Order: sequence, then structure tokens, then C-alpha cells
Amino acid sequence: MRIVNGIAQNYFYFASMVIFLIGFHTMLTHSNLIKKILGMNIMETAVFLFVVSIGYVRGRAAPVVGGEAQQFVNPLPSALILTGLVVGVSLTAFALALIIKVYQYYGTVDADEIMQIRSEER
Amino acid sequence: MDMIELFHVMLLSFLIVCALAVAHLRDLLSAVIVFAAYSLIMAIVWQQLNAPDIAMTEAAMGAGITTLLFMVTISKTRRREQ
Amino acid sequence: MDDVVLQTVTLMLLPFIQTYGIYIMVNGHLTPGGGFAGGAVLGISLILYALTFHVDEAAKVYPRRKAEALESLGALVFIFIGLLGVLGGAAFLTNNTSFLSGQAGTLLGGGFILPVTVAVGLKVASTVVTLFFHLLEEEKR
Amino acid sequence: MRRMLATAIIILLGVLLAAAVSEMPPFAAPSNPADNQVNERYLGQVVQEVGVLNVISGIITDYRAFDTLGEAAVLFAGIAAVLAVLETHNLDTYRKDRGKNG
Amino acid sequence: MTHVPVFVIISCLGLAFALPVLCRFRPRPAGWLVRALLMLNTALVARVLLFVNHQGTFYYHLGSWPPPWGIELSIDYLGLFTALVVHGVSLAVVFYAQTDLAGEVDPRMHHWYYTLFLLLLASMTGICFSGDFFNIFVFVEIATIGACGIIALKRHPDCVEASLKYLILSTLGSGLILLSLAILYMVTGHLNLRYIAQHMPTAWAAYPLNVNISLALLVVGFGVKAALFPLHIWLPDAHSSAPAPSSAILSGVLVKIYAVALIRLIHTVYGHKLHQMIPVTQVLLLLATLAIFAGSLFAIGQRDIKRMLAYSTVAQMGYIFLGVALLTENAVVGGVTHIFNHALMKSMLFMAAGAVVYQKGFRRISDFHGLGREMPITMAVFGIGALSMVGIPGFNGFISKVYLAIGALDAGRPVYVAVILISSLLNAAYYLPIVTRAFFNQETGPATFRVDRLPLSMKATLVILGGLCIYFGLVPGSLLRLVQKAVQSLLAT
Repeated sequence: MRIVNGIAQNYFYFASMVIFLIGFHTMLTHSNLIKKILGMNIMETAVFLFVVSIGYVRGRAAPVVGGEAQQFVNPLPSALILTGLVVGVSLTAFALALIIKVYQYYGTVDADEIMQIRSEER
Repeated sequence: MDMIELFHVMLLSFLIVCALAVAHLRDLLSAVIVFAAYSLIMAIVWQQLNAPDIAMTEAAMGAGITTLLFMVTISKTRRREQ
Repeated sequence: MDDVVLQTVTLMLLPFIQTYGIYIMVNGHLTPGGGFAGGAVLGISLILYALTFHVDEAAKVYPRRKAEALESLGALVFIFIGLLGVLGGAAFLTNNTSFLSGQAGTLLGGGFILPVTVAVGLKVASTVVTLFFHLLEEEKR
Repeated sequence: MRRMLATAIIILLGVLLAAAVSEMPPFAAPSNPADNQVNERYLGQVVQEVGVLNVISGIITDYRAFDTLGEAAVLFAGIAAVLAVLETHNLDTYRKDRGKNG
Repeated sequence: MTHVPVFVIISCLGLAFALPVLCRFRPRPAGWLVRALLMLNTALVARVLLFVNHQGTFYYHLGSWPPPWGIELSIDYLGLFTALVVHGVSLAVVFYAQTDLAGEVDPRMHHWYYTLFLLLLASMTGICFSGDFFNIFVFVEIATIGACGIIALKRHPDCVEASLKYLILSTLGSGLILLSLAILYMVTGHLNLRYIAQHMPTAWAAYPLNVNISLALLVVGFGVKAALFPLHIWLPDAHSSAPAPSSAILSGVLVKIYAVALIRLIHTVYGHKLHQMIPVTQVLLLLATLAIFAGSLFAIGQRDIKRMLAYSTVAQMGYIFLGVALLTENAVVGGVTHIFNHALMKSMLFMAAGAVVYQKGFRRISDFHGLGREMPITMAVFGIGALSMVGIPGFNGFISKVYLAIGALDAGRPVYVAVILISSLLNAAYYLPIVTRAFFNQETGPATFRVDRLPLSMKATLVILGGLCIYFGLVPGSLLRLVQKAVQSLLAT
């Protein structure tokens, strides 16, 4: 019961963990490489959601000073995630470039088929 | 539970449903489009969490550029997952 | 691709998108936004142009060599500005708030923040454009 | 087989993370450990110390500017890797070289 | 002097940013610029090491912001020692790469190769110095892209595939590291390592499960990147298909940098709480033992020389983790010394294998008959590396194994002494046949020659590294004093 209460209270954290696991599962089980990269993106954004929700405080304003608001949410997680987002985009771009090249060499983007082709070549 | 929390829970369930859909769609192009929707909802969630900077960046980077890159890749490779 | 309506609408939209991108970038330290978001919007505007007209047309407007040079330049400017702190006798990346001699909380008020944001924004814009163009031009086999 | 293993790992991780979530500091409460002197200074002093209104911008370009330099380097590494890979494995030259070597 | 560490990082970054523009039309000067910069930086790092030895650890506040607000570099013994290893091996690799690279990477791509190499180098140095968890994460990401890039730059289908596999798995690892970072930030409210450690007791009292899970995620996340045993599946492909200089740097240094980062994080952040989290160290010990045996057994079954060396790396990472998980001072000294020794040996072995590929064009172990007569210097250096790997007294691999064994006895676990002895025999089972086959077999292998003679730059690099192996085997005193200081300052926190 205590656990259920804790989860209900931290529903944002719980949702981000669920999404994280969905992305993780997609990455582990699907053999299609593009699907793997999609899973990787979902996993990363889930972690980002988790970090951003750490910084949120109920009833406080966005961290832009100068208006009427006196109390602000924690700005540090947002600043970190801004970095994380860009990192994610560069990783995705590089992975996709490699996938295009894999397709040109092997004629497939399926990890299992590639493994088969390589074992036949040997 | 007040209105705003209900709204948050709705958004979060949307996110989970979108993530599941991305995992289960066999058509990669549809999966990428659902992923774009996922990114946009994520941007709205971040707006709701009072983090407008990253909401903006996610809307431009995640929903815009990542989706475009995925689409280009799919157009160069195969569209369906076996 | 050669749809006149699409092309006209794109041409009408482009200035607004680009103005918005530059606004986000330059005003990043006063309102939500910043180099990364603004740069991405700027980059997307060029991608839109490339999609409605043709990649070659876009390459004429924004040559690839220039884009690649700008990527290096943006990052180098960042390092150079950081080194100014060392020259001033402090640590690397130390901000000198009187660098642009503006009032705190105004456009020029953040010391080296405005130049850094613009450098990063331009770098992001050209990175996005280069990435997209190069991936698009891969032949299909 | 691999699916079963992956599902087992996910379920294990899920149970652990759910237990962790129930133990985490309450969401959106003002007195969390993360709400400490660090962001007090960021929020309270940013106008005097840095001269900007957007606190996040102040953090990424001044307080933690080295991270942003690293981020620019990540972006640069990404684009350099993409360009180099696409150019190295250019199919036209690949076919040409293959034809040369028989 | 205080600016030097940050200068080392940003000069690498700056040259990396400038190279694609500078060398767009003439890629040739790129190599010389990199070599010059590396020589300067190696000298600077060595100078800072002397300075720290004299003055003690110092901290550098980037942007002049004091720690909990800004990012700080903590320049301590362990970081400097690792940075010196990184720079030394990189220096050898770039001199070796001067001629070898032309055989494996398209000459028009050399400046891209050096760009990615420099980014990798800068990030490795950054990981060594940084005292901020998120900063470490950013550098880890740069290192990921750089490492995958320098694998994929050889025009061969296997390289692209290996690079992609590596990229996907290390992104998985980074995701776990970021999650661990987030949980730590949530329960302590800090990102600076020293401040996290300071707030750890209260966090441990209030949220024990979260602290434990963050440690587990950290170990798994860095474990993927450092090729800890069941998570090593990317390593054989990536390290064997890459160009020889990349293999040397990836296998010789990069995996160890992640191990060092893990050691530093575990010891500074969790510190004395680690003894209350016995399961984690127990699991680590078990995995390390499995890694030592499984890596060696897999290596015995390989027919390709570079694949065999890659599996051997898995086994040797097991030694390092064994030393770390035993938690006694001598064991950690053994582990950290092994980081140095293995970096030296493995990069040398990969370069020797690369030299064989460069001159003869084959890499199957069965073709090595009588190679000792055709390439005496290369195979002699290979023999030194092999003997050192086995742990023959007089070579540097022996020293670290002795310290590991003493550490195991200190910890009251003599069973690990047996592990070390048996694994040495296993090492002998796959390294020594190559050497005997090359020198004492009367048959001759395939008489193919791609080039008549090995270039001087390759020979000289190999000979110098081989000499260093023997030197540190015979006169390990200065090295050990340094490592002991590093370990003492690490364990004291």
C-alpha cells in the first residue's frame, strides 16, 4: 500500500520510468535498426522528462525573472536537459548515417539478417 | 485531484500510448510520425512543467529535425519492418 | 515538387520564420529560447526552402562549404571568447559583464552571453542544414 | 529466447524502479533536496551577477558554460562523423576501387 | 600552471574544430599539427604532474564560479596519472599512424580522422579531470561519437556494422548513466562530486533504495562502455575491425578511461558507504572473475589475431575490475597499475598486429609460421608484449598481478590468487603459441608482401614501447610510488 501511495504521489516519475522501460524494451527486442534508434530516442526523452520533473515545484513560475512572479521552479534540470537534447540529436544523426551505409552494403536494415549474411560470408 | 493534475495524467497517458504505438507499429513511417506526435506532446508536458526553453528546443529539435532525419533515412532504406 | 501555390506560400512564410528564429536566438537571455532553439528554427527554414524548391536551389543560397566553415567558426568563437577570460587574469570562460557595456537585463546586458548565443545559434543552424542535405543526397543504391 | 530474456530484464528493472519511485522525494513539493542553495543563488543573483533575465540562459552560457562548450563539441563531433562516414563509404568510389582490384 | 589542464582540453578541441577548415584541400599537414600539439600537451601534463606532486591537488573553477554553482576541474593524482597514460599512448599512436593510416583509411579522409581522434582525446582528458558529474556525462558522449567515428572511417562493411553496434550499446549505457545522475541529483541536490559526497549521508538515511539503484545503474552504464563481462558483446567486433591506430587507442586507453571514471565516481561519491552496499562489490567481483575466464577462453578459440587481442582486452578489464572491487589498498594499486601496464602492452600488441597486416596483408594466426625471420623486430616486440601479458617476472604485466594477488590476500580472499594464477596459464595458452610459431617453426607462411619493409616511424614506435614494457618491469619503483599516492588520496575521501 505504501508503495502504491508513493507511486500515485510521484506519478510523473512513474510515467517517465514506464516510458523509459518501453524504449529500453524496443531497443533490446526489435531487430530492425531504425526501430532500435526510435527506441533509443524514446528512452532518452523519458530520462529527460524525469530530470525536468525533478525541478518542478507546484505553484511556482517559469524561471524568467523580471515579471511579477517571485518564486520560480528549479532552473538547473532544464539547463542540463537543453544539453542532453542536442546530444541526442547528434547521436541520432550519426546512427542514421551509419544505418544508410549498412543498408547500402548489406541490402537490409535488420540486425538478424545482417548477422546471417555475415556468417554466410565467412 | 484537481483539473490540472487530471490534465497532466492525460498527457502522460498519451505519451505512454504513443511510445507503445511506436514500439508496435510495423510501418516505420507511421512509427516515425507517431514519434513526432510523441515529441510534441513531450514539449507540451515540459511547457506544463514551467520549462519553456526546453519545450521550444524539443519542438524544434525533437519534433522537427529528428523526424526529418528519420524520414530521409526511411526514404533511403526500407519502409516496413519484417 | 514544383507546385506554385506551395512555393509562393513558402516564400511568404520564410521571412516570418527566419525573423522568429533570429528573435528567439538574440533574445534568448531575456525571454525563453536561446541559441539552440533559435538555431534549429533558422535551420528548419532553410530545409523548408530546400524541400519546396530543390536542394540545389538551397545550396545556391547557402553553399555547403560556407556552412561547414561556419560550424567550425561558431565553436572556435566560443573558445576564443572563453580565452578572453584567461587574458583578463581570471579562469577560462569567465564572463566580463561590462563586455558590451549594457544595462543588466537589457539586450546587451549579459556580457559575452549575446555573442556566445549567436555563435552557437549559427553553428546549430548550419549543422542542421548540413546534416539534412548530406543525408538527403545519399543515393538509394 | 532473446525476447524472453529481454522481457525478464525489463520486468526486473521495472520492479526495482517502481520501488525506487515510491521512495523518491515527493513530486512538486517545495522542500525537496534539489531545492537548495544552488538554485537559490541562480534565481536570486542572476540579474546582478550575469545581467540576464532568463535564468536558464544564464546557467548554460555562464555558470555552466563549459557544459555548453562540450555540447558544441558533441554537435561538431556528430556532424564530423556523419560527413566523414558518408564520404568514406561513398558507393561510387567503392565500386570503382573494387573494379580496380578485381 | 593552473590554467594548463583546461588548456590541454581546449587546445585539442580547438584544433579539432579548426582542422576540417584548415586542411580541406591538403589533408597532409593535419597529422603534423596533431603530432606537434600532442607532444606539447604530453609535456604539459607531465609538468602538471610534477607540480601536483610538489604542491598537492588543486581545483580549477571554470568561469570563476565556486563549486556548487559552477563546474570545477579537480586535478588530482589519479586524473593526472590517467591523463598522462592517455597522452603517452596517443602520442605513440599518432606517430605510428603517420604511415599506417594510409593503408587503412582513404588519404582524403585523414583530416576527418584526426578531427575525431582529437575530439576523443579531449573528451578522455576531460573525463580524467572533471569534478562535475554532468560534465563527465557530456565528455562521455563526445567520446562515444569520436570512438564510433574512428572505427567507421575504414572502408569496409564490417566497420560500419561494428560501429553502429557499438554506438547503440554505448547509447544504452549513457542512458543508464544519465538516469543514475538524475537520481543522485534528486536525492542530494548537487552535481559536483565532492558536494554529492558531502550530502550522501543524509541521502543514504532518507532514500537508501534510490542510492543503491543509482549505484547499480552507474555500474551497469559504465560497465557497458568499459566492456564488463556480460556487456562486452560490442567489443570484439569494434576493436578487431577498426583501423590499427584506432584499435590501439580504443583497446589501450578508452575502455580504461571508463573504468577510471567508474572508480572515481564510486569512491568519491559513495565512499565509505560502499561497505554497506556489499552486494554491488560482490557482483562486481563475480563479474570480474567471469570476465577473466570467459575472455581468455574466447580468445583461445579465435583464428584472427586482432579478434584474439580484443577478447584478451575483455579478460584484462576483468583484472582491473577485480582490483577495484577487492577494495584493499594493494588491490586497487594493482588495478590502477594494470591500467597503465595494459594500456602500454595492448596498444603495442595492436600496433604490432597492424604492422603485420600492413606489411604482409594477412591476419590469420595460422599464417604466422616463421614470421619471426621475416619481421624480426615486429615479432620480437610482439613477443615482449605476449610475455608481459602472461605475467613473466621482469616484464611489466608481472608487477600489477603481484599487487592484485597481495591485495586479494589482504582482503582475506585467497581464492582470487588462484584465479590470477589460472588465468595467467590461460593467457599463456593463447599468446605463447603465436610467438613459438613465429620464431621456432621451420615452415614458412604465405610469401605475400604488400610492402618490402616496415617504415621507420612504425618500427621506432614499436621498439620504444617494447623498451618501456621491459623498463617498467625491471624498475617499477617510480610508477608504483605515483600509483600509491593516487590510490591513497582516492581511498582517503
